[in-house]
Amino acid sequence: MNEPLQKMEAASKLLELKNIDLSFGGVKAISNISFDVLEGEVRAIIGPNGAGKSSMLNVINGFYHPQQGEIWFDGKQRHSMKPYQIAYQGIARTFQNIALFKGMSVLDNIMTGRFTHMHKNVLWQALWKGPAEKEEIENREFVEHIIDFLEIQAIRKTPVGRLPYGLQKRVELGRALAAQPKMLLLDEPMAGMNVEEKEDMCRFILDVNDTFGTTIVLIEHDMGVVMDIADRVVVLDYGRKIGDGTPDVVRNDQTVIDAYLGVSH
Amino acid sequence: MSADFLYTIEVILNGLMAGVMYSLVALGFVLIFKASGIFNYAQGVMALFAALTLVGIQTGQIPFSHLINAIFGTNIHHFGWQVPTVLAIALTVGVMVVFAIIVERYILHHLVNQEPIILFMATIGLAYFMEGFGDIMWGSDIKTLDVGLPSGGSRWLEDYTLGWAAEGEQYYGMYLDKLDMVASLVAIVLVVSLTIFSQYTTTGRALRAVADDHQAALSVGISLRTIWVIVWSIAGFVALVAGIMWGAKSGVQFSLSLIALKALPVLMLGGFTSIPGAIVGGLIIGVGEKLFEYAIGPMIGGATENWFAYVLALMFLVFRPQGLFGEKIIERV
Amino acid sequence: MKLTQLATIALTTLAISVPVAAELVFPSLSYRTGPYAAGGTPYADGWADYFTMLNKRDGGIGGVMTSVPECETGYNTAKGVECYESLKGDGALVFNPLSTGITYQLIPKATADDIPLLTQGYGRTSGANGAIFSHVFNFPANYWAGASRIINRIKQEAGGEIAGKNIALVYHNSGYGKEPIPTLKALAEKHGFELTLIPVDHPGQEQKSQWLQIRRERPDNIILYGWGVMNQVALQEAANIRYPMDQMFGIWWSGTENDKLDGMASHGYKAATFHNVGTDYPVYADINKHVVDAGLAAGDGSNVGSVLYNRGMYAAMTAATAAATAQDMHGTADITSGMMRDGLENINMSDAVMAAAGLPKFGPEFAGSCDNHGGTGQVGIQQWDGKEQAWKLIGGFEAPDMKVIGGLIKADSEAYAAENNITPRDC
Amino acid sequence: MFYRESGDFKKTYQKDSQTFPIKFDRMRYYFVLAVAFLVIPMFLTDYMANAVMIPFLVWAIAALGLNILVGYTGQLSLGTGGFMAVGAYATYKLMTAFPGMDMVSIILLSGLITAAVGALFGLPSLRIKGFYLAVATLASQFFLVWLLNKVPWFYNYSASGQISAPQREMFGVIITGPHATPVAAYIFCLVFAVGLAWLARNLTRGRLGRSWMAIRDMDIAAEIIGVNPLMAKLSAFAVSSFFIGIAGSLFFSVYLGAAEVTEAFGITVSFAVLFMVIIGGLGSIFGSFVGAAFMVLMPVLLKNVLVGGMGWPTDLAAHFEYIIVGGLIIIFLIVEPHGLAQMARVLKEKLRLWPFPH
Repeated sequence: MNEPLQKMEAASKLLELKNIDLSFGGVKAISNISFDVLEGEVRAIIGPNGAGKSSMLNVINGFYHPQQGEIWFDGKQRHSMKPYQIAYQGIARTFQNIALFKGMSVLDNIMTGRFTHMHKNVLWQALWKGPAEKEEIENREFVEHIIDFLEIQAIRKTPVGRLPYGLQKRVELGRALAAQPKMLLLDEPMAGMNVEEKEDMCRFILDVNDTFGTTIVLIEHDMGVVMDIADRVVVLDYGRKIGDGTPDVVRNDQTVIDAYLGVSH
Repeated sequence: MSADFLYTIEVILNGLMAGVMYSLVALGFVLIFKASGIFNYAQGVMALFAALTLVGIQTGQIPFSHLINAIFGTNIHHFGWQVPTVLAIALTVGVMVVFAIIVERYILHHLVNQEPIILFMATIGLAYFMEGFGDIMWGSDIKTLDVGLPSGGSRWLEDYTLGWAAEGEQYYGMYLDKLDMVASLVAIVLVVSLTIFSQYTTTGRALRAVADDHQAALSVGISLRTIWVIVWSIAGFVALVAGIMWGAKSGVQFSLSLIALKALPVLMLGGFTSIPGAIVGGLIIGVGEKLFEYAIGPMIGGATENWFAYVLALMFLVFRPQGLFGEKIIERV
Repeated sequence: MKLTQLATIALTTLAISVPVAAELVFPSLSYRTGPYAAGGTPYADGWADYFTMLNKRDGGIGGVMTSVPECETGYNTAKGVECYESLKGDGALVFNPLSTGITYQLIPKATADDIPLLTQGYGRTSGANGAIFSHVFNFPANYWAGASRIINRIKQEAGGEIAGKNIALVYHNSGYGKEPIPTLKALAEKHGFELTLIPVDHPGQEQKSQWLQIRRERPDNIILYGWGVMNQVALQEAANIRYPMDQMFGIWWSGTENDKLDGMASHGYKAATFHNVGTDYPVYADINKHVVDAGLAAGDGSNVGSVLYNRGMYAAMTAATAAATAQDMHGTADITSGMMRDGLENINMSDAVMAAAGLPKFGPEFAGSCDNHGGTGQVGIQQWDGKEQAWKLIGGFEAPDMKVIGGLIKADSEAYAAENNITPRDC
Repeated sequence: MFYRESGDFKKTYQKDSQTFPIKFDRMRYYFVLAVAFLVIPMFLTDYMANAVMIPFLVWAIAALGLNILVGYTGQLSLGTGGFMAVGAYATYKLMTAFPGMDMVSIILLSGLITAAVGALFGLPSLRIKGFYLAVATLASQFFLVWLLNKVPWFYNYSASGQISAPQREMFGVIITGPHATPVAAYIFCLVFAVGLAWLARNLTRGRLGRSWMAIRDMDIAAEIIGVNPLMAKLSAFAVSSFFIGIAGSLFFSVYLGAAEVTEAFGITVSFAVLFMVIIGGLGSIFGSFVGAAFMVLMPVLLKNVLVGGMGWPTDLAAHFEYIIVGGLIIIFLIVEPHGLAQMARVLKEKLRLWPFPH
């Protein structure tokens, strides 16, 4: 209960969003939302369907460009960047409906996650022997750590297309982790999972959070889960922020309750 | 009016007419792509095959006579009768329907749910097959196709417009090809009837349903197989029409299959899924390439039409990736 | 791996089918398929039937039977190589590639293999320079001679003066179609006429722009270098814009039965030709007797007497004559391709020879020599008679403007020699 | 029984990530190389070389190139013929302009030139996808052919626009021109084919290759991982064109010896190479070779069997060629849409388990 508070005092702001406005051809997806994410915390974004949660993540990793508002990441203000540049800044994510590379093996998928950490140019790669291979091996070692960590050694070489849903989610998490991100965005990591799988996933998320100290922003529908693992929660509804704070604060917030119970405003 | 202006008009009009001829071919592509998501490269060869069959039936050719002669040392080629045009056309349509059934039965049926590129390659295989088959069936000599279509420029128009140019300028009147005019009429009739068919008949609605969503269509109990047979039959009919128009222009021979290449930029421009797109796209391509050849061509050595059609479509596409009337491509995360 | 095994099996089957007894092999690189099939088929028939006739009538050439292994090129250069390599093994005496593209790539190969190329009325024009192209023979006429002859004819029809006239060249936008351009440019300079170049891309079904342009500019004459469907469309469009047919001239590849319109639409259209037309020659009696009626015709016999059939047969007759010449020169009936080359180089196609072959006055007289592989370049003019639906020879075989052409041939062939460092033979 | 990996453990990641993890495969690979370099040359006739082996190698290189683009990066292209033409004409210009230059550098240079052109024509791929892109690449096909046919400088102002390759040697051995021995020409092409296959393998297994496949499988996800779509796609176009350019260069200089752009590099070439890639197997280097073998050998085979063996009229045979090749393509796609390479893979899997399938 007071452990997150301590965190907050210690930590500095890793990400800060100021008055974000986002609309698609007149339709407002996000209106004037501001919130921040602290170094090393687990931040949850919740809200009913169509509240603009996913849009929020897309704004954070630069897939959408808000019409208004400022985005500060790691102490620097961000001006319209392409998603791949943002990846280099240290933001990784998973997707609501799995976006793995179907044609590749588990290993290759996670290796692809190392993209931003490999720098040998085309000529070295063409040669393979020497630097390129060395780099490959080093990264392979790191990837193997992640594979062990996620307990998917057995399916290393299997094409991801053949894996069951739960494992695919896990691999996708692995791919995101491989990038050693400062901040990890998880879009409904537990959607459509059974209880055991959810428990595993929770464990992984928390382990990631303390072992690698990765900051995590996640969207989740399962309130129980959110309340368990999140340090702080943002509540969105119809593209507006209607609540922000520790789980307890949010839990007892009237507007939030109304929004969820669907009381007419 | 100055002669140059009149010439430009003439070029534009002829461009429009040529465009219609391209659209006739493009239509077939669209129909099949819309209903089955197949980019049917064989459309051009289907046009050739249909035209060959028509002429063959009309002139009472013996199918496979060359093969028969080669095997049995006989020397047969004609039955020695003439089949009236209308009947011949009807019979040819019949042949194309049979063709559609065969294609569905032995090819598409086995390739359901494959990636588009696989289906595309299959149709190229089909094209190869039919090139060989058509030649063996009807022979590879040039055949003149005579279904009583007019040809040549319209005298009336020429005389009528003769006076339009300013005094003292060289002007010979506006030139429009009768065949092209007929083609335009046919195209209009074709499109209208296709639209009516797809709007007001049960089968038509079924087609649209399939086009929108296979699963949904299946779930309401529409048999995909029959739909595909119908679509390919219609495409075969469209191919026949295109074959007649082009065949009347250049005689029926192998090259007829290459008109497919003229239709591709039209598809790009109009979108693979839109019938009006095929028409409008054709018109734009036709006018575009003719105007370019007229205005710029002479400066850079001419024969620009083949590539300019594509470049035009390309430039257009860079600004509108889904084509003129193609459904919007939405990228969701 | 498996496929290669199969291939070798197939190749051995081919090897088996190689003739055992001594034969004079005149391979035929034909194209009976693809966009130009309609042109390739009758030509191949003519070539094959003539040799069959020789075998039946006089038991081959100099007592040795001839054979005509055929190979389908589909007018495709890569397939051409395959055919060349496979038939070369059969002891081919001479190749008649019937495609400008294939000719160009066979010139070096054949020269190295000491096999002559006979390219009558097509191929590399500058091959006429025997000093540099030792194994290329394109007599009696070539593209440039044809162009020059047409210009002369136009001049003659215009009463000897064409300065200031506007002549348009409508050509197949490929190597073949571009051949005459340098000649026509040179001639335009010399005679002071204006040359308009109008290319048509393969295949050429859509020529609206080109003919609208012609309709606007009203050139006094049109020269047509087309092939395949392009010819039919060009004539159709010309008729459509009511261009006077008798002011339109085709090269011989645009002057065949394929290239006409039914009825009177193309009546009066003229074309250059290097051989005569029609069937009233003694040789046809023999061909019909020994080949067609005997059911040995290469095709279904329907092409006999057509322009392209005649052309193929004429080429065969030339090759046969050269073979006979070679036999006399080397005193052996069973000649090699090298001897065949000498035969071609020393051929003397006199009226007497043609008459003996059953084709009196069928083509111009010509004789080969060390430096001249192009003959006199004499070309005739034929005209399409819409009433009788037949070609008629209206202008006899006359020599073209050799001053101009000779210069061009020299320049082009020497450029080739320099590029491939070939030292010209001293003739 | 003989074909298995049990007991064939890998102790280092290096070993694990090698091309042929299984000993048997490795052996067979070396064996094939040995045969190609040592045995085949001994039995090489003119016909085998010029009608079978050399075209096979040249087409294999082209197929490799296209496979990088279509198979690995998922960008459907029909511009192959145009790019081969660029390679061929670049070679011609270099050969005639610098008679002293050795063939290897000429061919590599031609490849690089083609790569530049390819990257340029790859630009639309950033906006255009799928069949639209395929048709768009036809623009490059037609435009390049038109350009090379129209500008006399490209063919040194020769009357007909034909280009023919002068004689050149390497280490005193003639490899281009009519006097080149079949063995020399064959080995020359073989070296390129093997070298390029090795290159393709390296590029596709490393960082670049993964970025290509990522773009192919899920471009959005790829971008969010840090892959720059522009770079990925353009590099794919460039590398692919490099291969195709070299193929065109060999096609002209070693194989045909002469070419004319409208005849030799038409649209049919583009389709033929696409066939090879699909028949052989998308995203498979081995497949590129198999596909090329199929498309080169099948017609020769049919021709020799039908005409040579059974003595059919050539035109009938040619027509049946069309029918059979077309039919086979359809059958292959129905039986195994992922190409012959996949068939081989499945067979391997079976072999591994043999004789205990369950």
